[in-house]
Amino acid sequence: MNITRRAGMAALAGATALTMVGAPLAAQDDSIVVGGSLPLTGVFAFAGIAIEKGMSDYFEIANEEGGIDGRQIEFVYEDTGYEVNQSVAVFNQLTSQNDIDMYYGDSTGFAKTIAPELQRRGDMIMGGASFASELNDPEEFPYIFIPGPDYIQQVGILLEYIADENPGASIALVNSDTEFGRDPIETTKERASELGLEVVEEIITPPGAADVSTEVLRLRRSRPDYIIFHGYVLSPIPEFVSQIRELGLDTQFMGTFWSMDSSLWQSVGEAADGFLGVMPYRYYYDEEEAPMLDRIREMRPEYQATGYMQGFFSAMLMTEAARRAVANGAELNGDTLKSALSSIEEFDTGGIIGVPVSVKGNAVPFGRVYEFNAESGQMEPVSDWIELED
Amino acid sequence: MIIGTAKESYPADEALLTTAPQRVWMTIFVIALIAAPFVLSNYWLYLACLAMINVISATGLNVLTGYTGQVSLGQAAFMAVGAYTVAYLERSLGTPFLLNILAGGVIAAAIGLVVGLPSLRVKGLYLAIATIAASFILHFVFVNWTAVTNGNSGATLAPATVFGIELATYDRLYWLIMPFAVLLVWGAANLFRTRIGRAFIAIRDRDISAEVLGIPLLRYKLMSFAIASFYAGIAGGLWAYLFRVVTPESFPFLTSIFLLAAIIVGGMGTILGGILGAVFMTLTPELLRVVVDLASVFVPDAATLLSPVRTIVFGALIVGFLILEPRGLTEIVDRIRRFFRLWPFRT
Amino acid sequence: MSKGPARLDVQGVTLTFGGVRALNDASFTAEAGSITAVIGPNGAGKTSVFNCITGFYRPTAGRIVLDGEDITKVRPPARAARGLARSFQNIALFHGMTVLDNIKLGRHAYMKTNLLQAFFYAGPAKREEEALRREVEERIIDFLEIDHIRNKSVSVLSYGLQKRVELARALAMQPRVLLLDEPVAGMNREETEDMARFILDVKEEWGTTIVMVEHDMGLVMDISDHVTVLNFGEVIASGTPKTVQNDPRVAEAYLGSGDPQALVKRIEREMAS
Amino acid sequence: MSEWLFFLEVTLAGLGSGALLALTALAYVLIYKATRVVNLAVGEMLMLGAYLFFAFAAGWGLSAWIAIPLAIIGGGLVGGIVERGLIRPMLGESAISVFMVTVGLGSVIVGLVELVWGTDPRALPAFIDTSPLFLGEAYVSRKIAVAFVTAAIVIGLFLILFRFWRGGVALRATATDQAAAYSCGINVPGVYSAAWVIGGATAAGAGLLLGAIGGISPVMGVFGLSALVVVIVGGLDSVLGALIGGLALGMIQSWTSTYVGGEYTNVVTFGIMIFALMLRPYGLFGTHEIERL
Repeated sequence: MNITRRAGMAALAGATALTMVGAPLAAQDDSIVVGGSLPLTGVFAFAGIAIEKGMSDYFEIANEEGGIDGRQIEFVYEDTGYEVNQSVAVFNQLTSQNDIDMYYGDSTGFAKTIAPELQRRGDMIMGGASFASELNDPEEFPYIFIPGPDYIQQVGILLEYIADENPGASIALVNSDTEFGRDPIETTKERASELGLEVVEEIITPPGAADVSTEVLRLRRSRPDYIIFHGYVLSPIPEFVSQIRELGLDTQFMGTFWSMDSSLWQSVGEAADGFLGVMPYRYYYDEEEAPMLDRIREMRPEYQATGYMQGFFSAMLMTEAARRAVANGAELNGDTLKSALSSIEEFDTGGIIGVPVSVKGNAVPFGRVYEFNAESGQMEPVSDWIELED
Repeated sequence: MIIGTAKESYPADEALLTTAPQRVWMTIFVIALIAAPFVLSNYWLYLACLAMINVISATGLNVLTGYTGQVSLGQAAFMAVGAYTVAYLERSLGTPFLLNILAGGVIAAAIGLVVGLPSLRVKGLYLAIATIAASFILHFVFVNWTAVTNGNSGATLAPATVFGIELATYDRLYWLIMPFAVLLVWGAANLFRTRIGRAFIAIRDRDISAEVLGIPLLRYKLMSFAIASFYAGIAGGLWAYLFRVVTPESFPFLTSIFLLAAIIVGGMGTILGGILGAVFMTLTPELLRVVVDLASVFVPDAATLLSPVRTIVFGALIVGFLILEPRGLTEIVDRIRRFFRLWPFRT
Repeated sequence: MSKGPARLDVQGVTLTFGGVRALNDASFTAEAGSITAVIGPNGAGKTSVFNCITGFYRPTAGRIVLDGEDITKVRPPARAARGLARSFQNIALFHGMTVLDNIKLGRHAYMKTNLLQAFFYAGPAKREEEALRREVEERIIDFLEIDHIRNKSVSVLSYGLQKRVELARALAMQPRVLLLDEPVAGMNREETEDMARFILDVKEEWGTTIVMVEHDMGLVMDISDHVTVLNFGEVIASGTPKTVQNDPRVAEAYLGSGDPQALVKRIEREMAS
Repeated sequence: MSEWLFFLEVTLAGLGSGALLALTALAYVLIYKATRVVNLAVGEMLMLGAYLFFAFAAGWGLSAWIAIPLAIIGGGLVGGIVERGLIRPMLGESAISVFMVTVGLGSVIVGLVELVWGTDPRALPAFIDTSPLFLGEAYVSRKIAVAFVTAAIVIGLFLILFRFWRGGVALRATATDQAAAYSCGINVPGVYSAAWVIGGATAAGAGLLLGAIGGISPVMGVFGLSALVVVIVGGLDSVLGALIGGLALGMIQSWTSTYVGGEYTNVVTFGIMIFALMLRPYGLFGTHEIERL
């Protein structure tokens, strides 16, 4: 045992020496480098893996079409396990080995942690998996963008839909006790009363809660027309849905982007039927005219999750920003890239989003309400594309 | 080769470093510490900063758990107290960073005293469990006391500044963190040259006979708690300046286990153990990443296995060291040292 | 620092556990600077007396008086500070430490270094530690002939040496009253003789009051100034070794017959062996 | 709906989850009683039990009524392997060291489960009818009712076994005095293994009930910490304490989350624990251990 342990130690020491000495510097030609802290493992891996595919695919398409003014896009990334410390470590590793122009970050925590560093460096812009409303503030976070509507805007899209379909309806808010979950609560209540909707119940569930029976009792008592879940990926929404269905309530259930993947809901089965939610992009299988979707289906014949679309669109925005900055003849840095990004208006996404989009503030506030059909296992659109006014 | 360690005077024998090789090694180490920011890349500097913060916190925990025998699973929560204190002072009062960090340590120590109070009534496992409870309660406070902590969204803070120079890059932060680490480790080593350190060990080995020797148990247990939390508070304060944002998720329960693992792996009840363990545990995820990168040549999906493998390695290190090498890496280092000391006369 | 030997009075101490009476109205006095032995058959309550004196048990009735001061309600650490030191029947050394550190621990209560001084190993702390080291080396380690093991961990020492280290630690407490719980139990003849010599030397050189509990009648009769005999928690005899040996109640308690001669013979046999 | 009826429903829901807490607490008690080990990995063993059921029922497509006993046996095996492989080599080490071994074990189990089944939360194949149940006018989720009845039967069974069955008596004897138990011809290592096997099986059973209610994920082991609170309050060596403590904590959590807010349940739970530790360190029904010099 002793011998093997010592051998192991030696191996570890050797590996350390190896990485310290041999950290290879990536070839720095004139390519444009996009870095990424991606959650390829851990609790957010399902999204991270899809995001990685989406981004890589779009960059491949862009490079095939000649890159940005002849310059190729290079995508370098590492796994973070969805831990902020790891994300920061990856950022430092990648930035010390590459001259990075744009970055993809995997969480709100990371975005906020690295924001001061971005400001100090001033050499790149960053998008990511976080739709946190707090980030949608160009004053506070000048080099960050959100590739879609922020969480307040997402819930806002749902509220507009409700007000349109069922004026004066009652709503319950169920949020997880996390930063992610609590993000839109306050603004949602204001917005709901402006739209003449009544918030009849607010529930905050502790993280990791499995047994929701007491929460269901409260919802049974307040009998809302709609329940909006936010701050969850899947669990415990299905348990809420099935218990409330058991009780014969005709409530509608709604969710936000990260709980809108159809493959997640397929595993839930019948109870998932009729689940509504906001989606900023098209689904892989959407049948409406969309050349970019055709291209994706050509590259990947099997279903790609929502995270793929998010990554694909993020890459698209980054490429467009870089293209515009280069066209302006500017040197690529945080300021030139961000002002190029902000100048995007009426941009045609090739059908990834159903209408031409514009960047407003740090976000792209467009979205559409979809409904899950348990029989087909797919999300089906139930509204037009909604663009939020300021 | 050194056979005897005869000393001319007792003071010389009481010194921290008693042999010539020890002094040589220490000199090399000090040179390496000073040279590091000039030779290491940004990435390795970041890891060095993180490792030193973990060294501080692990050394504190080692005083409490390794030397005094009181297991705590709340060390991360005390780091959070230090980090929030720094964030609050920096944001609201704009006081100098040295004062903020010190205040982080002091306030963490004060809360440590309160959490240590159950040691009045309970010991051993019950105390460990009480510290779990304390860390969950503190987490609740961090989420809900929004006036101070800014709740779930967390508190962001400006970099520490010295004479108008912002300590925002890792090569500068290194000069903030390294002196703290050196000073605190040196201080901990000093403690165990005096009656206070001896009293801690006595409480660990046999608390009842310690009492008969005139060691007031409660006072010393609380003192040990306060020291551990003070170290955690300082480490947390430095962490706040390193990451510049503090959220309730910054110091999860897992960090407490991480620190406990660090002192088990390094060696409980030795100063060197806290250092070795914290550095080793900080670098382990990076080493695993290298291993997984190498493995991905043979196993295509290796990257997706990294996180679970990390979790397993983490637990297996705790279990493995406790069963096979309870005295940790320190013992392995000792064996190597003994080997070379007698070399070439005995192998 | 040390105020010289103290007189210890145990006055009418009664100790009950549940319904069991471990001690019943036990009284005796250890004169300053003398060696007093507490003897008795197994279960007579000898260790209970010790535990009452050191404060580990709180007597149900009675008083413990140290140099005229009633210390019955004083907590153990404070008793140590008043000069009460003890060794244990089943050795209570700290196995995670060296011999030297174990001995130094004895002085804990008399030292003044505070946390801040300790952290920086600043002037006072350094001076105090170095003075202690010198004293331990010169007065205790040399005296008890344990210089060769000072840096060894106590866990590797033989039983006899551990007992000696424990005595060393008790001496480091600057005892005014030294309580020895079976100092030679489990030792061979040679080790016992060494220990007897050390105990007498302690009395001579340090002038400490010594109270010991011991089974070895030979040792007791040899070195004690005064002997108190316990049986079933009660004092059945008290006096010089000679008078106690010849007390029929003592012989009754030990041998079941009231013949003092048989007891004296047995003691002589033990001393010879 | 009247306030009282609502209160009754909330209380019943609390009793249901309380029964699960009690069942999990029983695993702690069994293991502690025999081997004096506080096994912090009970939560993870529970989680592993739920995943075993998932593997048998969803992976191999076995019927639930075969998968349930298999998962429970699997949990018992895990308990036995852990005892043999990790706990027995630590015999004679301090209780703290053994405790820390179980902390490490928890981490290993989480990693293994993530390695095999991934990190995504999953739903267990339904094996409990989902139609609602009404006690008079009060609504009770059927899953919760089933969990309550199962847990009550299992704990009742253990209370009887401890009193009358030889093995139970042996376990109690070992708990009271190992040396004495040895000299009475009790196979002490056997009792150790048995306690871990039964403890592991109990945890697995609790895990699949919990999984049926709220789905499974690698982080569901956190539930074990709530159960730990139960045993601290009830007494680490008291089966009765686990039962009463579990039900009480279940109700308290349920009331808290309804009338105060879900975010307060953790703080109330652990607050109770600190309070109990200060007032009665050995629990309401636990034995006060006598310190020996």
